[in-house]
Amino acid sequence: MSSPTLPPGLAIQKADERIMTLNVGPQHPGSGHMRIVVQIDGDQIVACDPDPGYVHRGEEKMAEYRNYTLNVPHLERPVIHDSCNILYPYVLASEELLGLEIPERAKYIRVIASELNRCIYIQYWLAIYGIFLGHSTMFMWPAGDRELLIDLMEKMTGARVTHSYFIPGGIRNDLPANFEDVCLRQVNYFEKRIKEYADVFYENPILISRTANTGVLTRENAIRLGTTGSVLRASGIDYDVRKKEPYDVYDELDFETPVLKDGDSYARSRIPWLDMMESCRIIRDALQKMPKSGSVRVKLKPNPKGELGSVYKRIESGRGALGCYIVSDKKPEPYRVKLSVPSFRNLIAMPHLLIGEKLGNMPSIYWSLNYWPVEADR
Amino acid sequence: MEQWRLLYNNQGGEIFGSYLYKSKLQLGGTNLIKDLVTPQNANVFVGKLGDILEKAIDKPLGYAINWGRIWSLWPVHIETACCSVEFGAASSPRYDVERFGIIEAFGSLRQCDLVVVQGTITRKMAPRLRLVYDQMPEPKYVIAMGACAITGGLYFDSYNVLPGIDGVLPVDVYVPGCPPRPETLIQGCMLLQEKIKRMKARKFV
Amino acid sequence: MVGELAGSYSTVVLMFGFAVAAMAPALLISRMVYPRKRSNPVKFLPMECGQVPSGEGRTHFMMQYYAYILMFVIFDVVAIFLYAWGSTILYLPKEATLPIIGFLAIIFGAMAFALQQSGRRNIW
Amino acid sequence: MADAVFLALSVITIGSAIAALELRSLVYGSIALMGTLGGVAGFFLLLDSPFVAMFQVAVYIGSIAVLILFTVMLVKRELIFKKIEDKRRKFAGIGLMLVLMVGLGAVVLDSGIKEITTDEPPVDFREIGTDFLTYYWPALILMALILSGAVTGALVLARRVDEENGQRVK
Amino acid sequence: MGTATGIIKALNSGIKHIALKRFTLRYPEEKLKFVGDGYQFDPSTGVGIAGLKGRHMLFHDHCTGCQLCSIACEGVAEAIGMVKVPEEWKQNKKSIMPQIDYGKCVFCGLCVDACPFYALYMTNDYELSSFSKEGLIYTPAQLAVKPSLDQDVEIQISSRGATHG
Amino acid sequence: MVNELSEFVLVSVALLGIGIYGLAVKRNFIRMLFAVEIVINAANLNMVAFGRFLPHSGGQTLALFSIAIAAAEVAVGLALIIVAYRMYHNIDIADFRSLKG
Amino acid sequence: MSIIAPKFKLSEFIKSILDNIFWILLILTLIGLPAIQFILFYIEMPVINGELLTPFLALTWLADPSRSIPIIKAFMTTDLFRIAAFPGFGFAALIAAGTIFVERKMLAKLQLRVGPFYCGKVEGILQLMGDGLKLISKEIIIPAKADKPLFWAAPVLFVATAAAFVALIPVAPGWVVADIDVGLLAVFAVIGFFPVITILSAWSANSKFPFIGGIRALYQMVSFEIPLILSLLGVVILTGTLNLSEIAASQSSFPWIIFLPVGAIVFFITMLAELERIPFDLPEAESEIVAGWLTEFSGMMYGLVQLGTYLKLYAFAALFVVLFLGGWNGPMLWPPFPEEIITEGIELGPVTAQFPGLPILTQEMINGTLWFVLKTVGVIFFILLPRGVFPRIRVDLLLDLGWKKLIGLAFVNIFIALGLLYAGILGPGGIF
Amino acid sequence: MSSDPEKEPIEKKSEEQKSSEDKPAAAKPTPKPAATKPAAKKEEPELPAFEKGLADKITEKFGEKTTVSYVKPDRIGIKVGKDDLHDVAEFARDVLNYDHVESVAGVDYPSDKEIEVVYHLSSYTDPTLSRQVLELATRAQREEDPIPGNDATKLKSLRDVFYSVEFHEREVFEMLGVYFEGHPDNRRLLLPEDWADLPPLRKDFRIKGR
Ligand code: SF4
Ligand code: SF4
Ligand code: SF4
Repeated sequence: MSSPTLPPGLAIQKADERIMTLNVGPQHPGSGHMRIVVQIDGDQIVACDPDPGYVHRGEEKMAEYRNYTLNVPHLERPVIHDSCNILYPYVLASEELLGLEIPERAKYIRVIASELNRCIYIQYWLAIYGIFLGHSTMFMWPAGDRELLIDLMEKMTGARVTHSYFIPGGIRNDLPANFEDVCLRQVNYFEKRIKEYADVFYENPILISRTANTGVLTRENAIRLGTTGSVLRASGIDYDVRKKEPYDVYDELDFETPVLKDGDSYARSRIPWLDMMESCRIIRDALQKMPKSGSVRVKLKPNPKGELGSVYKRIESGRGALGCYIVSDKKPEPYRVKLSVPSFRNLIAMPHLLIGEKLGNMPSIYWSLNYWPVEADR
Repeated sequence: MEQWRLLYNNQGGEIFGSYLYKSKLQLGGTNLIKDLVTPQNANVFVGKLGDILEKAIDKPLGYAINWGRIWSLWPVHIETACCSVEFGAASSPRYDVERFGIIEAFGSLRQCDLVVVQGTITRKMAPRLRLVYDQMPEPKYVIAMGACAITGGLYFDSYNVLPGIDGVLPVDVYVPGCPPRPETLIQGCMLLQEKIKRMKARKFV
Repeated sequence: MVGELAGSYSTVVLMFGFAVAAMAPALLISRMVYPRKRSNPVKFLPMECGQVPSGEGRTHFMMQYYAYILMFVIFDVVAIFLYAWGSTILYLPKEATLPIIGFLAIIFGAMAFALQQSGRRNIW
Repeated sequence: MADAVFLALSVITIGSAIAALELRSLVYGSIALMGTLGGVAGFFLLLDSPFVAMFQVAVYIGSIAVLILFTVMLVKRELIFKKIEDKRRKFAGIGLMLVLMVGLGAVVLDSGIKEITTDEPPVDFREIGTDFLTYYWPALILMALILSGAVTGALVLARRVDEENGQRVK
Repeated sequence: MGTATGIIKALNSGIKHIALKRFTLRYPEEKLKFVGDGYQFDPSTGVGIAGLKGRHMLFHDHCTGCQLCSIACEGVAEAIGMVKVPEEWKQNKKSIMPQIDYGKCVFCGLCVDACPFYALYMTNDYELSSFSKEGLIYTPAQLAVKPSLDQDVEIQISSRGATHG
Repeated sequence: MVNELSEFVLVSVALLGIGIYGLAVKRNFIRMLFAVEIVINAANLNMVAFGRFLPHSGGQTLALFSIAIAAAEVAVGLALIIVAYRMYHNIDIADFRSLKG
Repeated sequence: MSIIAPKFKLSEFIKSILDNIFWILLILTLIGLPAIQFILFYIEMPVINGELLTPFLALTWLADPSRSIPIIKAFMTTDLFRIAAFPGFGFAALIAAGTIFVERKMLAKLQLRVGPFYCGKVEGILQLMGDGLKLISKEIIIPAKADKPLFWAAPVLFVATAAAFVALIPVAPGWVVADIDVGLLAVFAVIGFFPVITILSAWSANSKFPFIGGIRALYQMVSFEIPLILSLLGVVILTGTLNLSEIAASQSSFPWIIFLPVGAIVFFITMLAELERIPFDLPEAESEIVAGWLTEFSGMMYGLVQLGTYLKLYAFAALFVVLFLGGWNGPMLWPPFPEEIITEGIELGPVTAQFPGLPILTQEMINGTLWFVLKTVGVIFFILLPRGVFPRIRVDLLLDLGWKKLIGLAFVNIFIALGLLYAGILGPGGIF
Repeated sequence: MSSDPEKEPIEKKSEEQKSSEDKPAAAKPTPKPAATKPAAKKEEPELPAFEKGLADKITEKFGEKTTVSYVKPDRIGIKVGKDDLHDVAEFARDVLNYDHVESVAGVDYPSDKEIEVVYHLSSYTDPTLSRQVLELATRAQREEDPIPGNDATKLKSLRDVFYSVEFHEREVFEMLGVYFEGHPDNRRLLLPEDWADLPPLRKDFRIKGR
């Protein structure tokens, strides 16, 4: 696992009797749906081998057997709490392949849904981060406040998390009546709530002493490893697809992308929090600028055929840049769908960050990489 | 010394037993013990006693123990796929399964009694799931949560997903949905409580 | 009489014994009540996160912090030594504090060295 | 009552002392050693010196036993049992022990301390503190020196010195 | 000193929250209110009508047995099977109607989108757990039943926190 | 029984004997440490017993010192064992002969 | 083959007896007790106070308070009562159980949710009973490679040690299980057992995670024992005694926390660490090492360890109260027992009952207990609260905290106490 | 199977045609109730200049060895031969400032007996490139009966050029059976340890019922 240019950690090749091999996962409160094989020398991790694939469900293969519309339900399953965002690049790419131009109102609604979903995702992430740090309240508060937005999404789409809302050609249904008011009310309250986390979590001295200066990912390594999203922005690189390559109507909205310099677990855990506040801003802005009425969906022919060629689209999801690469061969089904998921791209950083760290830092570093195993496995 | 050693090695029991059996306790010319303590008689006697005891002890004790089991279902912390998100939501403040005595995020599987199979079981996961189930102490219950765990759901034609977990674990309650709403999960837990109530706790006698 | 004072200590031991006597039946009843099924050898393997366990179970000693245990043995003695002084200080003249100051000074020196040594995690 | 306690304590103490030396498993040996130390603490209680007794329990069981257990677990390899003690030596040892015990016992019983009994009140534990700070204060300072020396020495001994090239020394 | 103030702040925040109202929805007693009667679809405009994607509801008098829903579902989860129904409708010559296996259904609503005859909708019913797999299969007759629900609780936001009430 | 000094001294003698036996016979360093502990405890017992029967606080004071020194000795002894273990992976006293060269 | 004992094996035989001992005992009580009474009916009864003691008379004794109360009172002064019920095990277990329940409810309230609710109809008050019944009917798994005797003994020893700790706590004037001259030292001696039991149980499980947890627990307890011991020295210096009752009594005018706040803080922090509570619950850190040294405990064993933990929690909280918050001292809240009832008796319908032995529980004792419990509950609240607002700390930070900061603060506290003493503010010449 | 590959080397002219065809197709199904944004960028038929410049740089340097498969706004597609991939990647890194790989996708073309591996390169450091994605496609020989790792389906690993491909290449190896020479860790990643079937993303691996 060691590389010539990265700090080698404690490179120990021969099996020393002080070294113990520990399986963390798949049934482990601190592993999620994966296994990490770590070797520890006392308190220090000397080798680490992530073993994902416990939720590998073959989405990419299945996508080759379904047409562009019917691919929607299963392609959103890898990250059901960020399901709008994981569908987004697929929908954008297939719209380009199918040659569709979607209505303006649908674009705004998509942006709102995607930002709401980003918050939902981050709140869940934060909740688990709390659990991983042994902070049960920090599980409960985000998990509860997240329900405010889930309630909104449910009003909007009819499902709590698996919305199947975006579809090639727009969105499935229009907003319900007086959605804007409810949305504003709950988003405002939500923003108030997340600011409460500062005292018990983000400015808690114990948390800071525990996460600051651990698992430092330098700027160079962040680039070299091709990490993305909050991991990247915590290392001081201002790269957000929403800003750099705006899709739909992001170029008309007013927001910023937070960047921190330290590159440690603390910075990585703080970026999403700041992101959520920006998301609230975007939602309010978009609600204001949205056309108040109009069509939201382009009617498709049954079994539309994509044109020959390939498309690569990317968006910024809750975890980072999410790309979708579709190859089409003029059939109703795509020839190949490849999701380039941020979790998988961030996984590569895990061995590098874990080696040489304390065992106690493992959960916090692991989860601060913004890794969602189901997505990485697809 | 020699006899004692005989008594306690493997055949010792036999000698000891037959010594009692063939003892000279005789009454009126018949071998009392031999006649009275026949296997049949013993069975009848024990059966009668058992009936009485069952009425007196089994029912109330079984009721009490079942009551305890109902209100203290501790799910094991095994996340298998995306349904775990909604499982987490079920213990969030909004749905708070702790009202029913279900504590989520419990540490070790040795103290748990409920496996909530939270979604897709892939081929790689199945043996591990089984191992986790095997290592849990009795009694243990299984809830299949989500379409994937019940039949494979969306992934009915995927190459790496099992079509439901019936082949792996004995399922008690099926909770459909993709993912099931926390309400549905809670309803499933209530069904499980119903089921436990009707189960026999254990034959004590 | 020798051994008079010991009476009041016996209650601590009795309490200990009472707790054992009260709690052991809980385990015993539990052993009688719990359901027994045909047991599976897998069940009795050490728990290792759903993985078939491998390797030794008792090799983790966190030698990085071994120094603290060594220090503990010494400073535990020192700390309780101080009680002999602390409980009598009210009945002693003020000069009697001087030896303990000297005692503490020497111990502080040792402690500083020990903390410095134990702080160097890589030599353990 | 006190006599019965005394008898029980002697049995526990001596029995676990033998067990500590003879049990095959070192961990159980350490537990038996804890029994011995606890038994001696019980004797101290019987002798009306609770301070020493509690000190004994706190120090011996609370810290020394912990350290011993830790070390025993650390070096628990089978190698420990590689060498079997030879029988002759063992019997010689037992003989030596018996001779010693009988001899000393005879001397003790013969020496007239059998008559020594007392009805005087026990010494208050506060006198120990007074002793420490008045009559025995040089011993106290010496004690501090010994303890500091011990902790320094132990730390210096037990640490694992790294070689120059960063390779670890076992 | 920063540490001390931080710790006191955290404790203070914790104590403050003890005074807030509880957010919990007491589920078996209270049930959430949803938008509308469930997800519906208007084939004429091609746009859905917002609502909860719960159990389906089949209007026997509209269903023509055209199997479009079943075909749509084949690409999703194969939850719909067409079965014979004893009743006879003039628009449904073959007398076949969808039967849905909720062990497979993922509540995506694409079958609703596919039905061109306003026959298949979704309702607000979500309490579907069952002891057996067979109990999850809903026949057309069962699907025709309109669930009776009393769902009336919504999120309320007040100065003392959000509640359900 | 408790009122007689000789009983305590006899127990102490017994412990001393066991300790000496352990020191003489056992070849395992840790066992020898146990034996030393037992011997020290025998001595402590004697001291406290005499201190009680000839009422004098010195007995207890000396016992305290003795226990403290025993702690120091154990710390150093176990550190030695660790060193030896690291070097030889073996704690047999017989093998320490090889140290002599 | 014999019919009665096919394949007789002694161990099996003993096991079967053990398995059936409950039923044997039950049958004995069901059949034996009536038999004994039957026999008693025929044998001659003793004569007491000129009356023949018939069972009927014995019953009337029970009904007559003037006769039964002295008996009860006599019983209450016995060691058995103290050990099993009031200041001892029963009382502590009650508070421990209450603590568990309150912890769950309070944590739930802090986290904006309800907590146990349906078990036992009213706010889930029977939740604990449910958990207990569940645990007792749960299988106990002994890992195959475990060291069985130690593994079985560890939970029981843990509870017993915690109980021994409880025995040292004075609850009200004169109400303490073991009134010892060197009570504080005895506390240290008892605390010293916990690391040993923990490491032994962790070792005996022969599994990776318990062992890591055990080693962590060892380091943690061992490192915090010294600040713990040192932080209490200040109180001892000022009171000149090691007896806990005397220390509590010495605070009748003001609690020591006013003069020794540093010591109190250090003691509180070390207490959290010794109790393995968040933020110091490293030995059970579930996200790192599953459940630490509890990983392999199943069923009732786990229940016992939890009971022991909460007994320990109560004992530590009570120790804090005794040492720093003035123990049972507090203004008289409880009204004195009405004099007339003692002298003139009370009319109960046609009967006039006299209570010669009254009052059993004196006013001081009830008042003291009241204050003691109130203060203890307060301290327990502050022990529970960090669980809601702090994350877990890390091993190296923890050890640094214990060895550098806390020991330093403890010495500061000692010097504060010395200063107070030598400045004459407290001590023989001062205001105390 | 369909013949995407045959037309792969699309010349600029056909690209123009294609994009001109694009518009009516896009416009037709839209019922136009919503005010569509005047998509000014997409109106002009000529190629985006910056992207073209980049593509030209590569063709200049490598000439015949590479072909530009398409140039679209923000996207460039380059096809490279198997042996030159390494050089082109190094060129892209050192000269063009692409610094990481976003995704590595394998596409199976059984009709051509080839497997295409597509690297999507992008850049964090160069602000001018922040919208750009460079698609490097290369093809490896495909075998009917694959023995992953031990047959001719091999490529040279790009791990020493772009470190970020490490796990992506592992995935492609197990999903399509393309062995990457020079990759230190060609181990199984996602599939079960006992997977003995064809690599699943090959087209001749049929999933059940289809
Ligand atoms: S049922 Fe749906 S949500 Fe649950 S695991 Fe399967 S796909 Fe994911
Ligand atoms: S909702 Fe989706 S999965 Fe369910 S029956 Fe309709 S199409 Fe099939
Ligand atoms: S429900 Fe609709 S789509 Fe399905 S068979 Fe009936 S009419 Fe056709």
